Amino acid sequence: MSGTDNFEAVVQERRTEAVAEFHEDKTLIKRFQHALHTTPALVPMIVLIASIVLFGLLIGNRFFSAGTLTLILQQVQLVGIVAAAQTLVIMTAGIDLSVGAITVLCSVIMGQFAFRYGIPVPIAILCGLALGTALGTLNGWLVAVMKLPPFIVTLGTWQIILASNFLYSANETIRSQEIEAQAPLLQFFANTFKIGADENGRGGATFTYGVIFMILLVVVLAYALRQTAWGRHVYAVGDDPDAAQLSGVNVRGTLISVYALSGLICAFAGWALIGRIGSVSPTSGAELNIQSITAVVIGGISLFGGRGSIVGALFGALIVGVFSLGLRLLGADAQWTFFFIGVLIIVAVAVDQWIRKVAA
Amino acid sequence: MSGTDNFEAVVQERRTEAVAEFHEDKTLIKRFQHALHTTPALVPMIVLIASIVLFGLLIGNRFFSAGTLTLILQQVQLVGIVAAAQTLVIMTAGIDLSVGAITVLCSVIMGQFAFRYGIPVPIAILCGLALGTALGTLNGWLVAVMKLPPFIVTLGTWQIILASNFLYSANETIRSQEIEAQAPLLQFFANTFKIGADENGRGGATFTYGVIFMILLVVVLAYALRQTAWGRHVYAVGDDPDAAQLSGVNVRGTLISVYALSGLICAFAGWALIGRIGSVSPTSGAELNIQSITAVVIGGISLFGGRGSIVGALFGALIVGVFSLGLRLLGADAQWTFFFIGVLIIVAVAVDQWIRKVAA
Amino acid sequence: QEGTAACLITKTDTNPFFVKMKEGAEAKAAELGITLSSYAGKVDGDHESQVQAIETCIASGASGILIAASDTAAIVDSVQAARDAGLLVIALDTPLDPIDAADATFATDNFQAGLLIGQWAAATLGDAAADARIAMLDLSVAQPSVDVLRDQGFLTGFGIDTGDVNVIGDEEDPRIVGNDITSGNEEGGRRAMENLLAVNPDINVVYTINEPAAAGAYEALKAVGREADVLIVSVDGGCPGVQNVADGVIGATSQQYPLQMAALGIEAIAQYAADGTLPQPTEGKDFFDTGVTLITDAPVEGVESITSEEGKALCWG
Amino acid sequence: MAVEPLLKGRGLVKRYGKVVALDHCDFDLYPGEILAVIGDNGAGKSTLIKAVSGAVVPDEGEIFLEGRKVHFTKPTEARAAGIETVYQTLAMSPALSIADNMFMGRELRKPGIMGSVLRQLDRPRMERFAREKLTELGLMTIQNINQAVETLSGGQRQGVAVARAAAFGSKVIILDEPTAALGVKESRRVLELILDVRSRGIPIILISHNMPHVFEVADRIHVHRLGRRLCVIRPQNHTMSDAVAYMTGARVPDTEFETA
Amino acid sequence: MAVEPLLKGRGLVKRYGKVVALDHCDFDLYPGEILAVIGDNGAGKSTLIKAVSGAVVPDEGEIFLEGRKVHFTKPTEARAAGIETVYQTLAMSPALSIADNMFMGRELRKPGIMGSVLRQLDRPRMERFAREKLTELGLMTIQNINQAVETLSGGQRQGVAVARAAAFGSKVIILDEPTAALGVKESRRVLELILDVRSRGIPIILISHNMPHVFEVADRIHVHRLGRRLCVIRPQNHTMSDAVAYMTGARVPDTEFETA
Ligand SMILES: Nc1ncnc2c1ncn2[C@@H]1O[C@H](COP(=O)(O)OP(=O)(O)OP(=O)(O)O)[C@@H](O)[C@H]1O
Ligand SMILES: Nc1ncnc2c1ncn2[C@@H]1O[C@H](COP(=O)(O)OP(=O)(O)OP(=O)(O)O)[C@@H](O)[C@H]1O
Ligand SMILES: [Mg+2]
Ligand SMILES: [Mg+2]
Repeated sequence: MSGTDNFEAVVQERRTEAVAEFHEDKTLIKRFQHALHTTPALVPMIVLIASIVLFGLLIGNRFFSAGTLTLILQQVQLVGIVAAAQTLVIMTAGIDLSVGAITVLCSVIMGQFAFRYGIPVPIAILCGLALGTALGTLNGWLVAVMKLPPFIVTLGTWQIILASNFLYSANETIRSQEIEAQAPLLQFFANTFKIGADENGRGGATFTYGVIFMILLVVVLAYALRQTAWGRHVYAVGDDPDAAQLSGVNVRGTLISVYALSGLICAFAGWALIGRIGSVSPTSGAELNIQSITAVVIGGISLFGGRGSIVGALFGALIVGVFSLGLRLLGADAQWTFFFIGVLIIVAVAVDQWIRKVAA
Repeated sequence: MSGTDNFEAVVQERRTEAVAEFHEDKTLIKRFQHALHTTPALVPMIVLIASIVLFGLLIGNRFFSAGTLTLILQQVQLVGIVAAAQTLVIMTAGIDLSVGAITVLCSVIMGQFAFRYGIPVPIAILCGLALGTALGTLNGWLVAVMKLPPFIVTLGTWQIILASNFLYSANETIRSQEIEAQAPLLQFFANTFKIGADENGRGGATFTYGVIFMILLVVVLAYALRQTAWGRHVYAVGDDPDAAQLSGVNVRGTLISVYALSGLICAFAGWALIGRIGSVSPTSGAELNIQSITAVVIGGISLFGGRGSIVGALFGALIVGVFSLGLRLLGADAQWTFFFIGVLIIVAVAVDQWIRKVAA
Repeated sequence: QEGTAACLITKTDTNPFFVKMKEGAEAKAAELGITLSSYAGKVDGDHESQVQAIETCIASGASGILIAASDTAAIVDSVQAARDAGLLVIALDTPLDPIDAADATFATDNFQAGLLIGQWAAATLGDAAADARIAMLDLSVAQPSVDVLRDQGFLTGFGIDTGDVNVIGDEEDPRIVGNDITSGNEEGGRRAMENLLAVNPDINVVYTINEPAAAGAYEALKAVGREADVLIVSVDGGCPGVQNVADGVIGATSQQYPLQMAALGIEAIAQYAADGTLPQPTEGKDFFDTGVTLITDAPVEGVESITSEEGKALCWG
Repeated sequence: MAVEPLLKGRGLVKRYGKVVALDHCDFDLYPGEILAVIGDNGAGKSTLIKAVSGAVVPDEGEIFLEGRKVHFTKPTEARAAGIETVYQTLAMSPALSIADNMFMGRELRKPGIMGSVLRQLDRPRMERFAREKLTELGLMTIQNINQAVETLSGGQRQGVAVARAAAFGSKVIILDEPTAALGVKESRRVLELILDVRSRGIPIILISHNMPHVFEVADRIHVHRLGRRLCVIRPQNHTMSDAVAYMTGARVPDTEFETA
Repeated sequence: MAVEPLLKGRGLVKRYGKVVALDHCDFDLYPGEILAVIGDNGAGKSTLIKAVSGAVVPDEGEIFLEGRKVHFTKPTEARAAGIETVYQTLAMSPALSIADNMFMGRELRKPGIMGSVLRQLDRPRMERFAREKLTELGLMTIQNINQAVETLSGGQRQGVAVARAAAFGSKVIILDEPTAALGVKESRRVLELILDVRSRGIPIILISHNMPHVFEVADRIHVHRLGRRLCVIRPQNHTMSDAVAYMTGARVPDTEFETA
């Protein structure tokens, strides 16, 4: 043993190394790989474009028209809105199985408050939005304060809310014509504006307010997640809640705010649901939780939290929409649609995984 | 700085401390707490007993008879069998959403192979069992080798298998009378033996072979998980797959074996399904995945893997069975049953969490 | 009648049709002093829950069961078990397979319901029926028997060769633009209509499995401004549906009578509990037909119908 | 001692189930000093500093900062009071960037309406600041300040954590085994940084198992044993052997405190 | 050198995306020696031993055990060949017991039909063996051999991992920073254990950042820098300062190898 010399002195003087500047790789492929890595929404975007092109080639003009393409937007608006809520929750490494139930209950509340009790429509809508937020907050409280696993909490509240929905609504439908006559505000999201329609208002690109709301929502949430402290906290909580807590994030508050916001978004989805189907029906939206999770998953968002972007979820919803309509136009049976969406889920995730590995 | 003396020498001689023997706390409450901690199935068992007593008091003899209590066993046999499969998967920190679909498809295959193609019944059954194992293996391969998240994989295969089920079966039901006449082996699990029945074979405790199979399955799996190397590996993989890999577990093999076994158990559940409903119906079992997850969750098994016991899942299934039948006998609306099961899920997990905290 | 208990088991308790059926049964049971317990499957096709419900009824010592079966063939074993245990089992709405598996059947003839709207649609179009463009909005991928009967009934009534009468979607007739599924609600109705419009924008006849699906389809047509020149036909006769006939949303609908089915069923059970008499089927049919009536405000020659005004008096929720 | 302790703990108790991690522990940190805390594995050192920094709430006992009683229930509260901590587990969000992590929980917002209404983060300012601090520390050669923390080596991560504490700590900086996983070069840098910080007048609590390091930089050494303070010694008056003997229980110290 | 290396690596390469963790690295371990591996954070030490122990498969290069070429694709294969490793991350299943963890992947089965057909584990025998090994090591005071590993302190866990390797390693034992998180007492015990194992004739590879420890126990020191072997020195011939200078790049060694 050569002793106890002050070996550490050797490194003592070298304290001058500057921070090296970052220089980007300049080759195209490297840049592309880098972009894939830093922009998680890129993979689903590519898949989306590829599937549009694919169906465009297979089907031709009937698919590749402004009308059909905007129809897809209309068909995915609900899933898109709910998937945005789902993304927020999944970003915190949670999952919200109650989204569909909250959506339906809120639409029923808006309708019944206006029709059964004669409450002024704007107030009825506010009540619905408030209820959604409250239910979301309840989920958040159970997750953040009682520290129960999100899957279990929302499995429970899903059943509770859905049962309440049927018990409260007594399965009564409020008809579209009545709503149109007495409470048109409930159908607000059904309003449209058209681009390139003929003189009768037919054809061309049709955007409903619901579609515009979905896009605005995604833009606003993308901004909030990337550009505000709250967004950074959502990622941090999903990444490692203990670390986030120790490094000064109010984990409990962040979690509750995420679930509450998810509830609020679902309540808006409930409002948009009325616009979409015209009437208020307690049996709608049963599939929204699986559909929203599917969209999120195809959108490349990690179920383990902390990664992914809300735009990805929108692309995910659109991919499913393109496939569903595309397969219908090709004349496939409904069963085949389910089959292919199942395949799509697995392939999308496998491709995502593979690209990341190659690009790493 | 007091220098570079050989300070480590101070501790050099003290190498004689013996391993302290473990002495148990002897007070009753401490022992109970310890038992709660080391026997995860104890909490659901207590809940189960409490709910039986509760409904017994509310309903009286009609509930508290051998016939009714064994009826509960018959009603939960499918969920119990599938929950056993689900438990294995969840123990590895996975989840299997395709259990219900595999169950139904296997029952359809057994029936259609026997009737549509006239294959000898035992071989048709073997084909069904083989198919279940193959589908499970496919799930396992996607999870273990392709390294895709289990939730996504089984979300995909669920849709694929269910669509295949409808496509293949052409929605045809094979009627009970035909099966009884031509292929009674398909209804094997419907055979019963009775204890304490009257001379007409009515009343008393009735055990179908399906119930007995469920109990045997749980016993065998509990043995395998606790007493064999494979069982230890399942826990280790669920706990920390990287650590398990480094410490010499064949993680890939273990995962595939778990999913394959889960598929095989589901195929048996498909066989038992024929026994339970008499006929082969492609629309059965749609709720099995949510029901099995509910049972597992109420049974106190962690969704994060590595913890919990298969007996807990059986208790979980029984708790749901007791509640459903009890509420039905009390004349509650179906929606109230869903409502209370939702509450039950949350309460069960909250109680579990709380007891663990107190007992820690 | 004191102490007599009866069970009502419906496919779901979320479909208004079954909700009304339950209300009818409850009202009659209260009138006769019978204790009624109601059960339902969680979703359409939830067969397991119905089996469990039958077992519960047997265990709870009821005198009879009214059941709207999800899987008409598969339920037969459980029904037999109940009959063996001495219960009267009456199939409501949907006959069992085989039909004599139940002690009696009080049902709508769903094929007839489809047939009526098919005939009405063909007659309304007149000569144009030869090159109609038809959208078929069915229930679900599982093709339960109501789905098949109404769909094939409509096609038969319209004069289209149905191929295998037990299978939806095997028709070759070019007038059919396509089939899509609706889950029997507005959302599914709208989506299916949009899909089929994308396949062929010239659709002018729309068959729908029920009135919520019809309402959804109407929204889709309205969105492209074609609501005025398309015939929508449907089945059910619920009050919102009849109102929709009055409002011109639906051209014609076949009304059925769940309240009556339930009330008749309860009466039969009460009768059976009192003196053991079994209910008798309608003349010439193997079940008690509770009837189906076409409702339209544009009656046609050769198809008997009532107006929406008359229909409203009979509608069920 | 006439000077009041800057940070003082009295009778702190923390139980984890059956384990008593802190057993009526006292604790004093004087202004401008480097206080080392040494002790066996599991002695309760980390629990002590967690109690002081708000990461765990002690079951009993009181904490005083500058003579005023404080009661932290969250790390944010202690941070707001000027106490910065580098935890043994580092507490970073792997998927977020270095700059994000440094400003976690105290993000800077853009000036004007973008910041106050739209609450937009001032990325350039945060990045500039983070880069400055890392350069100042000279602790590492980070290529890109927007790199995710998970792409850094263990040593680089530790560097970022230390830089964060040094940048924001205004009253006390606490470091829990900051050099455990570091190489010789990297450890050295951390020690220099500690001396730097002290020269700015900010007192430091340093937990370490590395006796030569402790004896090199500490002004006083708090010896922790079995969940409580056994004694406080000054490195001038004791050898490392003494310290190790006390902390392992091989020898009992004469007095609990000693003066310089 | 006449003796053949027991374990030999030639031209090992391992890339992680853009990072080259091993860059044509050579490696030799002779029978009965303690070989220390030192190097900066991120130099590739852990990757090297993972390549040697089957935990990662190198992209290029060859490994020889006792002169025969081997190709390990899993840790189990290396273990079957007699190479036991304590990884930096310890590799234990927190929820399982100490005995379960020690025998993970090589469980003992009951004799007779219970073992061969029913495949029942021989719990008593495994527990007895585990207890013996831990006592032999004297490294800790474990209360209960069936305790879950997650209830142990960091030091105790490290002890169990080392005991496992020492108990089963028949040809080579590899330790990756076994004392990083350990207290003075606990580190000492691990060093003694290393010397014990060598006295049984089994060679050891020790990765450590603790120079005094390395110079105390190592027969030869492999200096790792930028993913490859810079040189191998003998502690008798060099000072710690030399070693640190080599490993940080402050000085370039004269020769790659030296004789004793
Ligand atoms: N969250 C926890 N839950 C249960 N026990 C804990 C927890 N945190 C610490 N302990 C226990 O409290 C005791 C003190 O732990 P602590 O981490 O404070 O020790 P330490 O002195 O920092 O040790 P080391 O030098 O290994 O970091 C240990 O026995 C430990 O197992
Ligand atoms: N699984 C991995 N994925 C990507 N990069 C990795 C992975 N494992 C190691 N690396 C990178 O490879 C390089 C060598 O890592 P390695 O862990 O071998 O270093 P080390 O010498 O053991 O360092 P330390 O002393 O900090 O343990 C580092 O730059 C590290 O970031
Ligand atoms: Mg510590
Ligand atoms: Mg390393």
